[in-house]
Amino acid sequence: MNENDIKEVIFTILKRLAPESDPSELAPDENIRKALDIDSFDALNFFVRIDEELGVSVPEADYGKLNTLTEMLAYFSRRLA
Amino acid sequence: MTNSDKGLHKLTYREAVREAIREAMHKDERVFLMGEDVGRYGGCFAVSKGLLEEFGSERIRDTPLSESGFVGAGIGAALGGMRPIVEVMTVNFSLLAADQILNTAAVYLYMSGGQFNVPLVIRMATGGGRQLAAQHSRSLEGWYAHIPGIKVVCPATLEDARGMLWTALQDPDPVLIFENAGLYNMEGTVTATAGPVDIDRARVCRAGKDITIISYSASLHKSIEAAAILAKEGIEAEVIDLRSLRPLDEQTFLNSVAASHRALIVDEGCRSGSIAAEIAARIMENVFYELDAPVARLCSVEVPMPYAGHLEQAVLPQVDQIVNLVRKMVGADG
Amino acid sequence: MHRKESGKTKTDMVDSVHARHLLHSMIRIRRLEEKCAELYSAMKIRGFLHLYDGEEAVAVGVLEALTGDDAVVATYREHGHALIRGIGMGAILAEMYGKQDGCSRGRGGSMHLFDGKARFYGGNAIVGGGLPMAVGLALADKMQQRSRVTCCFFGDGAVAEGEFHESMNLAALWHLPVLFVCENNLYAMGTALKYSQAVVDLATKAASYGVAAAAVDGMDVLAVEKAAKEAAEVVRGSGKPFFFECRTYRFRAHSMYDPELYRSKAEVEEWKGRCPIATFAGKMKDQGTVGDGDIEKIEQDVAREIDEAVAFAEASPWESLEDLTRFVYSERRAP
Amino acid sequence: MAEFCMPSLGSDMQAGTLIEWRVQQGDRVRRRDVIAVVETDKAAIEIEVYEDGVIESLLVEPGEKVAVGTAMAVIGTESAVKEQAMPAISAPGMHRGKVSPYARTLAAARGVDLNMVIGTGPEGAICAADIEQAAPAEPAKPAEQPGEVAEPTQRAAMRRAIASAMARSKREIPHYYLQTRIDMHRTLQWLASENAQRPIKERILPVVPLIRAVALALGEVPELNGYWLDDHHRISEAMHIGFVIALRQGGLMAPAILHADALGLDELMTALRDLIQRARSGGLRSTEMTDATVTITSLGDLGVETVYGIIYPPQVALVGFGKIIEQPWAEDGMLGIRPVLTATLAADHRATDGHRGAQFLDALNRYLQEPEKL
Repeated sequence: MNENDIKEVIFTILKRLAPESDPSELAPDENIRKALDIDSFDALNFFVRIDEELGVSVPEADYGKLNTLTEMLAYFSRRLA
Repeated sequence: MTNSDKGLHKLTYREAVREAIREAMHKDERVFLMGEDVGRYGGCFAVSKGLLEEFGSERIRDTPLSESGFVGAGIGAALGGMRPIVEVMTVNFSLLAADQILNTAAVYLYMSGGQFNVPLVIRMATGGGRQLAAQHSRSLEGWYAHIPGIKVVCPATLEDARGMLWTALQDPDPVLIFENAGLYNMEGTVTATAGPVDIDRARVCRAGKDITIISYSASLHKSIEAAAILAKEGIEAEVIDLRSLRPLDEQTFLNSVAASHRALIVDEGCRSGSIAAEIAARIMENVFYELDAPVARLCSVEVPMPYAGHLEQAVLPQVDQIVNLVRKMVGADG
Repeated sequence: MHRKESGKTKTDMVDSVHARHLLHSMIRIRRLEEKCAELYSAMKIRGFLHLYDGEEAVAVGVLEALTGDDAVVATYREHGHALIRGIGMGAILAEMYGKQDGCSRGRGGSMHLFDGKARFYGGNAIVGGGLPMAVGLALADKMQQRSRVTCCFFGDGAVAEGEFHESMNLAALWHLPVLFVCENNLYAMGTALKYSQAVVDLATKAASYGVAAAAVDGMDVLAVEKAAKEAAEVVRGSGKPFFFECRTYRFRAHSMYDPELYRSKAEVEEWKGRCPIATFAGKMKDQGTVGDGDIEKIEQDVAREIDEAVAFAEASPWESLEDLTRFVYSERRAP
Repeated sequence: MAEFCMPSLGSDMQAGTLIEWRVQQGDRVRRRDVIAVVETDKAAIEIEVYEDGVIESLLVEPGEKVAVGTAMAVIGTESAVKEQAMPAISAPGMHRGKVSPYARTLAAARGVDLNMVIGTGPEGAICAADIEQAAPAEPAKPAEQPGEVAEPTQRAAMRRAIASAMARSKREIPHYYLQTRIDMHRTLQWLASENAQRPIKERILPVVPLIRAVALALGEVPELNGYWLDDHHRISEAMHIGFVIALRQGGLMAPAILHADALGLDELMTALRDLIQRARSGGLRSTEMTDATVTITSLGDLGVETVYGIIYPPQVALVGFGKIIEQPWAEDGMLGIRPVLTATLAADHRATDGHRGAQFLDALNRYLQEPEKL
């Protein structure tokens, strides 16, 4: 799974959480939660879906490290490697 | 009297009624006028002044003081093919003929299964305001309007004073025309061609969106005056002249109230069991959910009419009362 | 101003056909009233029911004096007048039943029988209420130069009403052709004349209005007929009113629910002895003008007429409720 | 025999559009069964029935908009005794003040709660102008079709409903506000270790122990759990905690976690997750819309430190939570850094006084210092 595939999964999940948004327009270093107005429930749901789609279980302690697209791609790529 | 080539001519309400009688007498030989002092005296209110000379004593017929007798004779004459105009001096005296009006004129067509209609016109003066005290100041038109079988019309304007009589004479059934005596001296202009008008429709005299003032006869003019004052304060009152109390053209006032959401009825009759009560009830029945304020009535204070001028004026609905009431109803009373 | 006591004059001889006609007319009224009483008890007829038994000679005699053009204004005790004036017995009974074929389409009942073609202006149930109307009908005739008589029936009770006096005055003042027929049966409901009138000789009241008057024995049909014809001739000839008093008596109570506390049985029996039908029939038989066979045939004819009238009333439909409000106002403009 | 009527799902609801029946004539229903779905200004709501019985007839067709209180179905019941759900919030028709008929008509058409309108007419009557003030007429719009309510319209309606409720609250309820700072390190530590052992799906969000602590604290100060109705303070035995959920398209809802005091942390988390999902997708149940006895609003996700809430009438208290922020914290004469939560209480002074409010916040703090007991 390359970065584009990961990005696709992330976008799909985000789109479901924030249907009115267009995640593809996110800047790489934009704070996603703020940009898409995602609250802690959505965030939890996001990680649940990530777990389901990518098989990556993100520990709670890592939540704070995953604020931007860049951070996420790096993190998931590493975890999937 | 007329100056028909001018298009408009100036006259009083009294003259308008007189012209209407003259025209009817000329147009239809069956028409005649009878009543107390209509001939030699010229009419108690001088309405028929000069008509005796013009039409003679057969058709301008002085009667003895026998209200029941000559009103009943009018019924008989109508049944016999004539078109009588019976003048009862005032509505107060009509009570002496109430049996004939209510128990005969109003019921004969129905009681005979449709065989005997009574094409009779009864004119009478009504209303207070002239310091004539309790026995000469009643406003019983609403009371007569209670009775099915007769029609009750109340000309408030010169046009109606001029035009309602002929229409009433064309009606196959008894029509009571109430002329508020306070209006006889009212001056104005009507067109030279002024003629018959309908007698079963109300009229919107003044358009307005904030409240509907429903009135007739002399009270109509007070309502219009009040509406002018209110307009200066930004309150637009719609003023309706009922014109006919029976049949009551409810559609006109219901439509208006449905649009303005408020209704005030100004009626010189006493409040209890009045035509104002009837109108209020019909508003409740038909446009209740459109009301933005309780229906209000301004009627006469329920006392026999007093003589003293200040007391009498306190009995009758007045312009400032209408203004204040409307202000309160539209929430503009500060 | 002249006054006659026609009732006291010797009855003129009448021919057999006319005698049978008068007898037939009176018997029609009597048997109809008897049938009405029966139907009332059977609850076919409701409301107030005022019967005319005993007074038949008045309606029959007076109406003989009128032509078809003349007008009749009557009271609430008017079955006989309506019948003799030409309204069918079926239409009269149907009206009392409250049926659609009633002469007032079920809107009038016993007290309010009407017929336009017969110029029968009704059973008027306000005592005295019909008198001003009669004055007006005569006024219309006069103003339209028609030589017609308006005949107005009323009882002795009406004489106490203001409308009687206003009407007498107006008719006299304006010279109007009204034949005022006072059916004086001595009681205004339950109040004897002597308790309601300071002057019980009613015909004298006419004098104060300058109205010609006559009084007649209302139990004698020939006397009534003769005097009525004379009175009608005066009205027709002069164009002025006439007051015609018929002294009579009703055999039954004022209306169906009347215990008759105000008069003695003896008095009623005494008057019944003067029954206008029996008296006239007897007199005619004595004279040989009519025979028992004639009377029997009349009774049979009348019985058949009544049977047919009852059947007609029974069969007539009820006025539709949808038509309840018809005739409060006219359905057409007046010509 | 009982009538199933269009329920009042909130004091701001005047009418609802039936979207679908979940039952047919002849179906047997049990109390609490969902038998219909109704579109309101706020959302599509599943409507429960309060009788056991058989559906005898359905009186309203899907697509019909009917006023609150309109009979929608007839239910044949064995007992004629009609059990009513707790009338959580007075129905709109219950307004006792003077209201002109036209104002009522307008209010119903525009979804205005008369309880929240000040009358300026004669004798303080609510008249049309007052409704206009509360909810100005909108430009003419095509008739609404059920299920495809125009978004802007619905959002506007919800905005008006919120406006109406909040205006009434600010007008009628004498709020008092108390604020306290709570050291959250024990709870967060405990939660972190709990969550670390859990699969991601079973993790508990920090707001859940907060809700749990509120429920427990309210158990000590029950006066804050209930209503102010008809000039009376009514303490509710049941505890249904309304939780404010912001909707992505704007607006908010505060559906209730029913019987929250009976739920443990896991159950609370499940309930909350479910509630939020249904609030956002439609499918809230009627009792959830009506029955909240107290409300919690948490705005911490946005970094807000302190929330000064407005009570949702006729409730008498609202608890607000801000963001948990690391702050210097002195304890036992030592200065340290702690995650600190600012908790506020907005309470109706008619129902309680500051003393009781303070006791509540104190209890709340106490529970959050012993997370293992939550």
